[in-house]
Amino acid sequence: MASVRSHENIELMTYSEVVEISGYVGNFKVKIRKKPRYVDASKCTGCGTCQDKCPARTASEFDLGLGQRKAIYTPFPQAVPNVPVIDTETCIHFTSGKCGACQKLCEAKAIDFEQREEVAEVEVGSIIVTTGFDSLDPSDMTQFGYGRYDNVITGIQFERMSNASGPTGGRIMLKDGSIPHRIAILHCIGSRDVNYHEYCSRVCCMYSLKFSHLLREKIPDAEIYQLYIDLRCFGKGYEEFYNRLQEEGVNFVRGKAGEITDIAESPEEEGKLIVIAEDTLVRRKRRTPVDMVVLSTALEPRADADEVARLFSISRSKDGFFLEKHPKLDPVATTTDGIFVAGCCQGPKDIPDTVAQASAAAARVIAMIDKGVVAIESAISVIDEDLCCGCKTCVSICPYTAISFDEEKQVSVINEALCKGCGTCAATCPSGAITSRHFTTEQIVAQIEGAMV
Amino acid sequence: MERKIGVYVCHCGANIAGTVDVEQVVEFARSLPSVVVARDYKFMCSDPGQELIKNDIREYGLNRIVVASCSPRLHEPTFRRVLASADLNPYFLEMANIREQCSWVIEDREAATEKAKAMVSAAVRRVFHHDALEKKEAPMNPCTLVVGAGIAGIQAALEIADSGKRVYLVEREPSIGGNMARLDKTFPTLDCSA
Amino acid sequence: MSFEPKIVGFLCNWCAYAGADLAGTSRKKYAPNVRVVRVMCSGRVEPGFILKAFQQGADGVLVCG
Amino acid sequence: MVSNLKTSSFVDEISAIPGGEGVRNCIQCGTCTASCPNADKMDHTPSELIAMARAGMKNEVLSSNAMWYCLSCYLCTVRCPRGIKQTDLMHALECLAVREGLSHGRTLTPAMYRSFNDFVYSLGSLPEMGFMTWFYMLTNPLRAIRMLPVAIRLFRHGRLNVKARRLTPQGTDQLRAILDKAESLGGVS
Amino acid sequence: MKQYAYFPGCSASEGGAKAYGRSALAVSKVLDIELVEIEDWNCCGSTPYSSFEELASFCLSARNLALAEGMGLDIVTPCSSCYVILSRTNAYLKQYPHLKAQVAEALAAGGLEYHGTTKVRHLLDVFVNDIGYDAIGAAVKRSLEGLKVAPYYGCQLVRPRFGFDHPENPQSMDRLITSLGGEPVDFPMKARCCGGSLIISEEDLVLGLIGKILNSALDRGAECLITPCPLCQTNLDAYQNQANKKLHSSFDLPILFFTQLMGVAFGLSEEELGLRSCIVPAEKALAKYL
Repeated sequence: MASVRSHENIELMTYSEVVEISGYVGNFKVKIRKKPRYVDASKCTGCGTCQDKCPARTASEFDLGLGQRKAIYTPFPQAVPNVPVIDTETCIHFTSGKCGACQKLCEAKAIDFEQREEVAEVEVGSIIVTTGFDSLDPSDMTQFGYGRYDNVITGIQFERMSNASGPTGGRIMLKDGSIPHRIAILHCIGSRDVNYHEYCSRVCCMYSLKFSHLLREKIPDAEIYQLYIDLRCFGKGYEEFYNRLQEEGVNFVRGKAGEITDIAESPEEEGKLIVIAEDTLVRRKRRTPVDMVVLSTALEPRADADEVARLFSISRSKDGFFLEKHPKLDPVATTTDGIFVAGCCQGPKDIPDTVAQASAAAARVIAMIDKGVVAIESAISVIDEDLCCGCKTCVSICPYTAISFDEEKQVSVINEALCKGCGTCAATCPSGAITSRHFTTEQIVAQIEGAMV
Repeated sequence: MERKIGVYVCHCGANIAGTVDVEQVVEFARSLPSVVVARDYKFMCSDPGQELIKNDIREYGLNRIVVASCSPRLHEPTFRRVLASADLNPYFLEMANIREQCSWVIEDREAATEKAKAMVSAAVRRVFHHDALEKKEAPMNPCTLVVGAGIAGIQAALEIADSGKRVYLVEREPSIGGNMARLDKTFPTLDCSA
Repeated sequence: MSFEPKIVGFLCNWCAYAGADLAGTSRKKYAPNVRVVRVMCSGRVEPGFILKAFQQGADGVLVCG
Repeated sequence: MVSNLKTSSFVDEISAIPGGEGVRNCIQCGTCTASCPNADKMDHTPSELIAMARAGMKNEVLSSNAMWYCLSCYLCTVRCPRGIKQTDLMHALECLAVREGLSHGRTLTPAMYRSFNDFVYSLGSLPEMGFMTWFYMLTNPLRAIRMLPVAIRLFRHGRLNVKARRLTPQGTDQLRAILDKAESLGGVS
Repeated sequence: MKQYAYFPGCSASEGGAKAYGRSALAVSKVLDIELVEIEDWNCCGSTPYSSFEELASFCLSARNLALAEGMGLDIVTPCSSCYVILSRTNAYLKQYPHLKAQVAEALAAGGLEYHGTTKVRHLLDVFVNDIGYDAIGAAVKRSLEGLKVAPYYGCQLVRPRFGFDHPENPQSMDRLITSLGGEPVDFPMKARCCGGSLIISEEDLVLGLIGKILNSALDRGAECLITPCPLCQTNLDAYQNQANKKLHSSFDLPILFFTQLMGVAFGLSEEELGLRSCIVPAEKALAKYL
């Protein structure tokens, strides 16, 4: 991560969003909205005093509510860039006009409450979209009690807990601060499930196994249960990892949990969470009392995937992820020339696959840059100046603003680089002056005739 | 100029031939006006398939080509290159999509074959009117935009930047790292994720 | 024999046509009655095309985009 | 133990009944069993029943008591990750068991259902009192004694009607005609 | 005034849940709903018929659906079992063409035809969605302030997904209780099975399930429980004493139909609501509001 910040060829724009794209392959114009951090990045030294002294706290999004952050914050200690932002909804200065502690205490004078949003414009030849995934929120699956039982957590929350720089300093603990001794990890929560996502999220088996291993390391006497449907350990070194865990004494139960309850039916179950599942290999319904349950939740498309897809003119597959041009032959390109996808925005995948796909996208881009030119569509519209009556209908109707009006000649003119050949102008032109090349009226009429034999 | 049309019907293994009576379609194509030659082949997009078309263009002096196979969204560029390599304008091609929109969506063999015939007939009529179009080029801007700075974005940005090209890396959150930054050790090597 | 309508469909290359391809790759089944004409945008469809389709004996015309 | 398993025909038979088609889609995750309030009482768990059906074990499946313990609470159905209508599948197995004469499980439920149906067929409506009396007569009149306190309480609170609701003669004829026709058409398939 | 084709079902018409039917009609009247009883309706067949003769069971429902279609009204039933059976028939007739053909043939033998236009609604659905919580709140004459009510949904109102509410964590009766001024008790067994008709054939088994539900509601401090299902009411009410005997418990929780509770809040009389039909007496819990 640090190498990104220091790289001379990378201009990093964090806390920023693409808002508009125009142009075409080889020549895109992109507008990027830079949200105000209220901290001048050129002055900030990253000393952290502001964060220490800020009196306003809220739940940390980055830690999925497990920890807290200040109103002026960096999401995590190793953040790049190491420049905090102010959350105006929590900040006392922004909500009531008082406080301003950070401004008073900042020696570098970097706090700037007056900072405004900026829009930058850049020109690029190609675009790689790597907007990632969301982790499914299991609140709707009330049978698992997420949100109702304190010690039912999601996989990504477990990651934060387990992370040495996370909210618990790497300690696995229950809500009351005590150490869990029996833990169940439930696979396929929201994956392989027609009620949520039909697809397999591909990473859950392995991260669930990893959790078992980390638990063993941190709580040596922990009793761990993995409730799975199928273990899909397909990657290089993955099956071996599974075998290792079997030796470490993890309990594997082949069955998906049906529900979690806190209603005890025996003294052993008092005060525990009871996971109810069928052990399908022995054909018994089984109640397993545990202290903590980890839900291995599905990876799903970002909540705003639809807007992003529209912004970049890319399609989405049935599962909602961005659609590659061809699943086997062109897995990084999209149907829009010059726009590529990589990582989990295209579908759930693990780190090795993500890195591979990102490298592939980079290679495609570098090859295009090397070639130096891009072929542009020849099948575009042309205007017969002699027939054009200058009504300007086409100018207003063109969705790509590729048509302008030549006031001198009193005729419409098409910018060949901008025209995408949609043919809307040709269909609309009242004087029949526009021809849509390769989709001429003659050709389409002939096709209709041929089709109706 | 007299139109000499060649029609090439692909089996796509059993993908098309399993549902569409390919030979019947070829027979039908031969009966269409201006069609000089019509053939079928196992995989039209394969090297021998492409050779077949090239040879016919030379031998019969074909000047319009219809390929009845998969979606033009998939292989139109492939077959356009075939025409170009046989010195024919690549726009003298029309494809009939008898796989995605015919053999894969219809179960009844007779109905599928009838639809394939109609699609070939439409393509033949259409290609008759095709004009030569010239290829155009535009300059390629050497800068790249990468949207999202998780593992994928960081990896792609670094590789492009390492090759000496400029990259704009845009991230919505205050820090780069994405979901990856949340993770502890990652399998199977259990090394740190940052 | 029951009535089998002939339908001409004008499909936009970027959405509806791609959708029809997707139906194929997903092996969905539908009636064989539609004849597809690919256009680069449903905006390309002139009223004349629709009339032409009816003139050629179509029972229905579908414009999708 | 090695058995000679013929799979396809029994699966086809189940699949032909509305709701039964799900038998092919099961991934044996056991969610149905885990969700079933009565799974403990069944000689085979709901998911095992599907596995057995797919293995062609027709006799074993249809003589199981499992489906007769189904409460039609539909928890399995809404939770099934494969969208199998497990409750309806249980009904389908019950119907097949009845058709094959294998429904004499170790539970009284088939007999109870039968007396219910007899009343509905003849009256078009269900007189609860008559139905329960008839059921105990058919099975074990002694059990009725145990039920007496409940019956007395219901009666005291005006909840046991001696007189049954009846359809009009035309309505009864119409309903009979429909049900007779349905019977002559056989099961759904 | 909103009109619906009313399908009371056997229990709520003249059976053991007569009080349900009476209170449903009384409360509907207050809310300006006209329930027009379908003439000559027949039993939906419930689970027993679906378990014996699937085709005949679909025909039983289809006759009722056809009769309602003839009235040009959507069917409303207060019974969860009727609701699920009728809904299932409607859904399956659309989904399975061969079933539709067979059912049509059978209906034709009785001179009937069903085109599939009748919608099936549960009375609770009509109250909360067509009338709305605000209008219900406005009709309250005696607020149920301070009354802790356990909303027990049972199964077939919310499952499978024909329902209008979450299949495992429904909220509509909770909100209904709130709009009557009462306090809904959130208890985990609110949508779990009471054992249904198996109370007759597998009594011991079902008493266990009843016990779990009553326990859960009482644990959360419920003073009474409401239900939208005649069978649930009978099991929890009439068999509460049996459950006490078997489980050595001392449950004493009044079990009401949700319409009865609404009626109390609307100021209707005990007589109109048939409160005396409750076997576990409800008068004590409701004394403040009667």
